[in-house]
Amino acid sequence: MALMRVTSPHAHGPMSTQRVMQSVLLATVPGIIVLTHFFGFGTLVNILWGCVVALSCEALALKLRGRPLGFYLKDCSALVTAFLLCIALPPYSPWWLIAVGIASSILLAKHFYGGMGYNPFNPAMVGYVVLLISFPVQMTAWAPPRGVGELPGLMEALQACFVPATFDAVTLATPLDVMRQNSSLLVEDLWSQSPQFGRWAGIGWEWVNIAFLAGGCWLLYQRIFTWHAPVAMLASIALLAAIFNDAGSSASGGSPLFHLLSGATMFGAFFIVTDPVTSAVSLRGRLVYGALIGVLVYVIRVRGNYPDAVAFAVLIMNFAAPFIDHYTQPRTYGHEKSGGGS
Amino acid sequence: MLADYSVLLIGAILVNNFVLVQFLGLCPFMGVSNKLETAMGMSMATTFVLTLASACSNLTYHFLLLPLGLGYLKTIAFILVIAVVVQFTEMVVRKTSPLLYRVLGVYLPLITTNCAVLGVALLNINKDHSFLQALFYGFGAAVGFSLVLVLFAAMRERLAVADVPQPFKGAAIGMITAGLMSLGFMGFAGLV
Amino acid sequence: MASTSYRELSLNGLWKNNPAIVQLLGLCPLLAVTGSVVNAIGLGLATILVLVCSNSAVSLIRNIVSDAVRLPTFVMIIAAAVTCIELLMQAFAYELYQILGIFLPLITTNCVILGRADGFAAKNRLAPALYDGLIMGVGFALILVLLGAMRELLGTGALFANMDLLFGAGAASWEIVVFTDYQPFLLAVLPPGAFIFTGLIIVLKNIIDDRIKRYQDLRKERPAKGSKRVRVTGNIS
Amino acid sequence: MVELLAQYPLVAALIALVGLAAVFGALLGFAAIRFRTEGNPIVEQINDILPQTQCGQCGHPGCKPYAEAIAGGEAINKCPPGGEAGIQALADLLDLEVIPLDDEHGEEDPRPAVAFIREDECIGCTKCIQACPVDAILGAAKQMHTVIASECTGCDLCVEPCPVDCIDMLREEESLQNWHWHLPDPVSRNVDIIATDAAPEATSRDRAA
Amino acid sequence: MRKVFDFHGGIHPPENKQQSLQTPIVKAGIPPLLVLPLSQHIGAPAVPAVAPGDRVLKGQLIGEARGFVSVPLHAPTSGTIEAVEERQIAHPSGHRAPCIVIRSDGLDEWIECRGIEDYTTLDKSDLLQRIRNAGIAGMGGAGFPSAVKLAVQPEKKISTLIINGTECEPYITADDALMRERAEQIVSGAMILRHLVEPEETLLGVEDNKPEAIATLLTAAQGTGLEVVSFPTKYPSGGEKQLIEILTGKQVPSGGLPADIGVVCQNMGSAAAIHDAVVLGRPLISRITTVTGDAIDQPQNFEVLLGTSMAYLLEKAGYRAERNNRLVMGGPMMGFTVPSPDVPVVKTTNCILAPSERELPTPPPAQACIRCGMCAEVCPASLLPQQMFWFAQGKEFDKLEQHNLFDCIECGACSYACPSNIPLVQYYRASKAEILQLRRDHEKSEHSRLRFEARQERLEREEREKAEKRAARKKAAEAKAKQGTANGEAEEDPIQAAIERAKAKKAAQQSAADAQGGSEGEREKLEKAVVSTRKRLDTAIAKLEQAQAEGSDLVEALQTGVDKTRLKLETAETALAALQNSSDSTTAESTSSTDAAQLAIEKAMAARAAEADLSPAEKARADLEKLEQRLEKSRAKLAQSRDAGDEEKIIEALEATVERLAGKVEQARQQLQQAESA
Amino acid sequence: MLRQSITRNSLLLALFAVCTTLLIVGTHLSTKEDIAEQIRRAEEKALLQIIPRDRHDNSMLDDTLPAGPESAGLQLAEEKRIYRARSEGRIVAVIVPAVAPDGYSGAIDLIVGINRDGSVAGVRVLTHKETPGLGDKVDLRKSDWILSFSGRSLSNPRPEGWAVKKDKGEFDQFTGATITPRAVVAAVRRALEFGRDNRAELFEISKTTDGGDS
Ligand SMILES: Cc1cc2nc3c(=O)[nH]c(=O)nc-3n(C[C@H](O)[C@H](O)[C@H](O)COP(=O)(O)O)c2cc1C
Ligand SMILES: Cc1cc2nc3c(=O)[nH]c(=O)nc-3n(C[C@H](O)[C@H](O)[C@H](O)COP(=O)(O)O)c2cc1C
Ligand SMILES: Cc1cc2nc3c(=O)[nH]c(=O)nc-3n(C[C@H](O)[C@H](O)[C@H](O)COP(=O)(O)O)c2cc1C
Ligand SMILES: Cc1cc2nc3c(=O)[nH]c(=O)nc-3n(C[C@H](O)[C@H](O)[C@H](O)CO)c2cc1C
Ligand code: SF4
Ligand code: SF4
Ligand code: SF4
Ligand code: SF4
Ligand code: FES
Repeated sequence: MALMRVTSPHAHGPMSTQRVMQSVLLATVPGIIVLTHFFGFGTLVNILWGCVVALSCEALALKLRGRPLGFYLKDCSALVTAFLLCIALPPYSPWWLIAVGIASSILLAKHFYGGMGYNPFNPAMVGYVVLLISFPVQMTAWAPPRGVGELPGLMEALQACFVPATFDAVTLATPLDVMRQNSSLLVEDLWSQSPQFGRWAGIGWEWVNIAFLAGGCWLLYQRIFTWHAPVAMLASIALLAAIFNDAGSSASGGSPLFHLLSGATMFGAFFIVTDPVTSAVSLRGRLVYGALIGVLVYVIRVRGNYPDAVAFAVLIMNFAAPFIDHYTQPRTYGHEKSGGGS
Repeated sequence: MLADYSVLLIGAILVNNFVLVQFLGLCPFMGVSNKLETAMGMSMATTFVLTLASACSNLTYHFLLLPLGLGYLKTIAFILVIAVVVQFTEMVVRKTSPLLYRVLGVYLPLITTNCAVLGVALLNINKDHSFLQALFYGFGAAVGFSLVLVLFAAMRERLAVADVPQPFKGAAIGMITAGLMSLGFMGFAGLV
Repeated sequence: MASTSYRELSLNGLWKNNPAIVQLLGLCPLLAVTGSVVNAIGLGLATILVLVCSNSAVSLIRNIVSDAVRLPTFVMIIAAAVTCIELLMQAFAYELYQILGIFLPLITTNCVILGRADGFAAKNRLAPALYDGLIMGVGFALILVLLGAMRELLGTGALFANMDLLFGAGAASWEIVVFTDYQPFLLAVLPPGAFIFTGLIIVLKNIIDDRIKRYQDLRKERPAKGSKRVRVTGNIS
Repeated sequence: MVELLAQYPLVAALIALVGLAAVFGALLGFAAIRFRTEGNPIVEQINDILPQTQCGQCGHPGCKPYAEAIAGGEAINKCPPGGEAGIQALADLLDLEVIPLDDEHGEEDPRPAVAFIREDECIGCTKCIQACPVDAILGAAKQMHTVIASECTGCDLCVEPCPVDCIDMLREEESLQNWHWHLPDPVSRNVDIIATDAAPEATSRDRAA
Repeated sequence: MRKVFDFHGGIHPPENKQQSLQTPIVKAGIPPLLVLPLSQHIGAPAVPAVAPGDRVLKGQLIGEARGFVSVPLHAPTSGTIEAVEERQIAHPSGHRAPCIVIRSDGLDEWIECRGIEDYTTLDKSDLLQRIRNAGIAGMGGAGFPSAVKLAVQPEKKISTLIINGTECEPYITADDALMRERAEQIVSGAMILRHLVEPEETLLGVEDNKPEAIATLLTAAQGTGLEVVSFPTKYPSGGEKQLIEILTGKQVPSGGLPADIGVVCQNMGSAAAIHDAVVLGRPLISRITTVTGDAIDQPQNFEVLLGTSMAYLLEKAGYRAERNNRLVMGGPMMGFTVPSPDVPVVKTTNCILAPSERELPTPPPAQACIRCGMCAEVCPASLLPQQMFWFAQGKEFDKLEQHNLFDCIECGACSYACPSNIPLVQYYRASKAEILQLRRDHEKSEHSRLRFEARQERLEREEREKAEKRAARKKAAEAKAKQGTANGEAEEDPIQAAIERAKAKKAAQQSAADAQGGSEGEREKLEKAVVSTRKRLDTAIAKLEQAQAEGSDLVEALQTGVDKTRLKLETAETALAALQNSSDSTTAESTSSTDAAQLAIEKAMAARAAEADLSPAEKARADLEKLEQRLEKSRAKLAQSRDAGDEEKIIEALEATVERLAGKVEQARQQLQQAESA
Repeated sequence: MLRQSITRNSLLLALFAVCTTLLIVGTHLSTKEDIAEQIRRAEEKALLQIIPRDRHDNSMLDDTLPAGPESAGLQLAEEKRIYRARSEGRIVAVIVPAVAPDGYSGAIDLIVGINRDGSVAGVRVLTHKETPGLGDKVDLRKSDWILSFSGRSLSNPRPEGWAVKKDKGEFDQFTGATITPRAVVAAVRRALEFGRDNRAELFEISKTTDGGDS
């Protein structure tokens, strides 16, 4: 056997991109289980169908670009995108909604830019926002959680997805929606008036968030990402909520706990904001990036039109990430001060 | 009072961002965003000229055209005012600070055909802004323009080394990126 | 420049050097008013008119103006043309005038117009200048209409709605509903859609160009490499 | 006064616009004289990027003239010795898009060349001296000529005029002294997976080089 | 316990050190042949001080240092110099380099060495000179001449002397073994170093994964004032800059030297070698080298004579070539692969790693960077490797420098951590080299610009002067015309000579070209030659006519040129025709369409007929002989002009000729071989 | 030289200014009437949709009453006008501006036509910022939901019925959007109440001559 001639280093660590992606997939499992428990099989069906579409889109794009399919498909990044987008979609979404969303994610946001690693915007969130502004009716139709409404069964979930015309969705405003719409009530009244509120936030929502928090912590432990971005985001949301919360009227936007445990906060903090490709790269940059996302989330939730602002906040900050990178270069060994920027 | 002005500012910078939502000043936005450095220069130059032109055109309208009943001459009058402001700025900068001129000089002439400048002047009239409001609105518009221009330039620098498919390279992916940015900016709807 | 053929001019304006998708000029109206075909046609026509007028005028006066006042003069001519058209539109198509809003006066700063005035009309005789204005305007308007059609179709499922705004009451029935029972894809008519679809049109053009180029490469042989060399040191005797 | 004017729209408009225009024109005329700029500093910056091989492949007699032409709007892809890197640098400087090298003007040769005169064949006609743009050839009439390797830009302008064809362009060979690592190669041309240096072709190329 | 600091980043690869620590250091013995590269370190190569055939003793100087940053070379054992020639050396490029080859006589006969008992009595510069003369180059990595590093400028007060015993790379245990077994030597060497640089403190830094070594060092260092410091294991804490940060908390300024912050750092091995050099008077002729990896049966540490071939060592340790996928000199993180086991051990060879495929698998294809930041997390220089990678891919050199590419120590931690398997370090190495090349190019282009401008100016001036002169001459001519005298020309001879010379030369070349024919490629070449020569002939004739018309004084030269070109054309055509004829007569007929060619074919046919009965091998041999003659001649010429002390340019040019001819000879030789084997 | 340049350039520019001004003023003068007419017509258009020409014979634009923030129930933020439609001098209907401040994304500007008998002549949304695809269906261009008010009055349906179906009222809501229609319904009801409360002023009904039309 001829001796190989390669550059150092010759040893390689245990990490691989595929493993990173698989870990992320694994870490969503607790969240998905809790979602399924509270909202029925809708999300599961979403995810299954989403994965099929995602892999097809990815394969199509690769084919068109003349790339080897196997090599790229096995990195699992399309699956991650599909999982994350489908978790964010309302359960019992019709199949075409999911297909359009995934196509926007994989084709528009990812492969137009050259595929994995090159996309400046978070594909899942692009898909989500495209759907949200294009099909607001379907996108605001959240099912009521277990204990508030009836849960459809698995067959009904499949029916909702693939023959949507025959499915009569029961929908209910999400707690964030309710909070957003009512600015004249006392928070306590709101709580007692609306069935969807639970102990700290919405029924079901609080547990979903806690499950995603757990998954995220596991990823942190696995060193898939660093704590900087998620912690900065959660901290800034909590801080703003604490400052503006006067414990009285719902106009003040709800308590820190309410914000931390509703909507997509935890899911966003640990699975979306941490998307390495589209976030800032340096640690300092990630702090800034996460914190600004937190600020935007809070501001848009409380003052804007969109009750759950994570997707928009993430897109806006994706946009700013290269700029942040430019100014948050770490101080290199042996340099006086950070050498960033010009 | 103060709140009014800050609403005006935030409205112009984020919610109704001139570039991404109102579609004004797109040519320089696409044309001068290949490098962060040049984008910075363009931003500074535009901010200065836009604010000044907004105020000056407002004065011209209210103290020259309106009293004379010449509202319909606003387009041509404003374009003259803008050209004068640009030229004047260039002269002043060149005279007083050669250093600044080196940074801004090349961008100043480009601003005359930036429709954001004329757009601001016209919008001021549509919205019946007072002089102060016009000043703030112009400044807000300029900051909004600068913000997205600079962020966009930083992003394009990154795109330049991305593996973008051949037909998408250059302007096409720039446009699509601007579209996705505008998608994000839709999130600001309703803030003010 | 005088030798530029009309064929060349047409090709340039319509395709090779299309103001909207190649030179990327006049983007603001392109994106802003293409929510529907009728808006696009309205602004397209206005732009063509202004281009023709300004190019002709500039070509006529090209020998009179000095360099120092060249640009201001051109700008004034353009602004005058725009104002006139604005007034006419106000008088005869008021609703469209309202829909186009500030983008009508903003034709003044449409870089295409100043660009053609300065780059072409100022150097050419009346006829080519006029033709250039026309063809550039048409090239621009075609893209406007194409984009308008794409966005209207995807965003509403129909085409040519509200044509009466421009062509009188008789045109109200021109609307073609392409998809009945269509779930409107709102992205297309919202601002992000404008950018994305413009990007896609550019992509389309790139792909077609690429095809054409490959086809041409097959047919004609390349000029010899290094054929354009000159001797730095002059002729050696 | 104002009211009066407002009665006569034509007069009012004329006064307003002509007034504006006159002021404007005066300002511009003033500026035209007062702030006339001489020279074009960008030419120097462009010239600084050009490789100064002075080979004329761009179609201009030397790099400086090409620099002037670029400043005047000529395409930036005509200098083969500068190659892709040169075009990139020019595009950066001028904020233009990077375009591929126009191969009508020649191809980029990554390895620099140096002219070498086979001296026993040289008849001393001095043609090459006249041809050399940087005076890198030594010799007097009817004597053997030689190239100062360190001064030679590799433009190969001297090769053609030589009547006895005794000038060779020698490519610099890779050696221990000038060897360095290359960027990893794509594994194969038709699929661009990002490269690893373990690709068989890459290694064989390294060995061959 | 002394406070130790931490540095940013770092990784914990599996250590794999115990394998080679099972046995004590073994003497590798004397191999029959020793190959000593003249360049073993950064800095100028040594100059051979011996000639083939000389007998040398162990420790005898065989290569002299040339320049300040250079070290001498000594014979590792006694024997005879077999050659001074290019050999394969341990270098990532796989290029060959000049080496001194010694055939050992097995006697291992020492030259007389004189150590000094009390070095404190010695002048410091003497002491340094001794270290320099002993040929000591740093044994920890770069192989920087120790004496240079120790010759600290007086204005830089050294506060800390660090002896680097970190050995943070996996697998390597050379320093560990040295510390376990020869702690006294190290301590003694460290004391010499301390005496030399007079620091406030002297620290022996060792990672805490070598408890035994620490213990022995502690005992040895007792009462000497040397401080043994252990610190947590982490790669690359052995990097000079990192170690300095660990031990002192200070950072070496970017672009600066450790001495700038009052630190000098030497490797343990270097310290031991300095002890040998000063106390025993022995030059650096051997070192400890770890031989390890899965393809080795008995991994262990050897004390090796420099110049020993790796194959010899591997053999000693039980090498399983079939299991081995690559051979690394150095560790798995920083080491480089060598092209074959036949390269020699040098002063910096601390390890020979022969891993199996399972142990260090072939790197899989790289995936796209996902900006995960794992590389940045582990980078000891706090760089942003992913950004640098993007810029390196895009060849954005300005940005690379802005991102401090040149502060990268190429430790490989980033590549190790990268989940996408991107060979990051290679990108940095290539980019660094390219940036340096660009800088040089730019300097050169500046220079060319100045020369070009100067020339333009000169030409203009000359033009002016000429114009003036012409005016003057006109006047003079008018005056002369009255006198009515004429001049004959006389200067014919030199050109004539040149023509003769060239003709002879051409003939020789011609025959060579003839003989080379045969292959398809050759034919193409010939065809091209014919076309181009014909073109040249045309232009030459045109030029000649022009010159004649103008009455230029170059007519004669041009005439010879035309003649020569015509001759060339003829010969080329002949050759081509012959070739075509011999290889494929049908094509020959169809292709040779022009009259001239037709004519030439006929002419050449005869010549060919004569040659045709020569076998290819014979032809090749004849060819080779001719070439060898030519080579001989130009060698002679070169020597002659060297003796004559000709201008350097000319010598260079001649050298190039010789080289070229040598190449050709080589080629011809190969052809001959081929022909013979065929 | 300096002076010459200045005068020459300014003269030239002035010349062009004169020419262009002439052109513009010419166009302006010749289109002036048309434009004024167009503007009026455009302003009238919305009004005419509610109260078509055949129901009245006056110019509604010229027959107005002021309304503003002080007008109870209309919730106006600024000064607006109430238009009156007369047939043979008698006011047959009024068009009242109203604002629904509690739309999903801010205030919705409406005009509500009220017939003399207190029933709704028609409602139109002038401006709104509701979410496209959801709340924007109050716009006649998107759906004709807004026409469902025509003919209703405070007694038809009964006061409990003046709400969206979800709140057990009679008016449809849109799928996925309740807030917008809720706000519009409330605003229309308030406008009707305003019309009832100010009937006298709006319809110029003096207490005494309150004749046969009640
Ligand atoms: C080009 C070069 C020049 C150096 N010059 C000096 C010097 O003048 N003085 C000095 O003490 N060390 C000098 N050094 C040595 C370095 O500081 C360092 O000790 C040496 O490179 C070994 O470090 P390493 O094995 O970590 O790479 C030089 C090194 C290099 C590569
Ligand atoms: C990444 C890296 C790791 C290194 N590891 C060690 C080491 O473990 N032991 C060591 O002695 N030198 C190591 N070096 C070399 C040192 O930086 C430094 O050159 C050496 O200690 C200087 O001593 P010398 O001049 O005696 O070789 C390493 C260098 C680098 C860049
Ligand atoms: C992005 C977004 C936009 C919305 N836009 C509107 C809107 O324009 N009008 C509206 O009435 N409700 C809007 N909603 C409110 C929700 O759809 C809310 O749940 C709904 O009004 C409740 O109605 P339902 O009871 O019919 O489900 C929006 C919600 C979201 C998340
Ligand atoms: C921690 C982590 C978070 C991720 N988050 C996202 C995400 O929010 N959206 C997404 O499309 N992909 C996500 N991915 C997957 C991957 O980065 C994504 O497909 C790339 O953006 C595609 O280029 C994530 C991957 C990791 C490792
Ligand atoms: S082609 Fe030759 S002459 Fe022209 S710019 Fe390049 S190096 Fe200079
Ligand atoms: S041109 Fe050729 S023959 Fe003449 S001097 Fe130069 S090398 Fe010698
Ligand atoms: S470790 Fe590899 S994949 Fe991750 S950021 Fe660094 S280079 Fe990119
Ligand atoms: S090789 Fe360079 S960039 Fe990579 S970790 Fe080491 S110092 Fe950092
Ligand atoms: S059209 Fe060019 S800037 Fe708007």
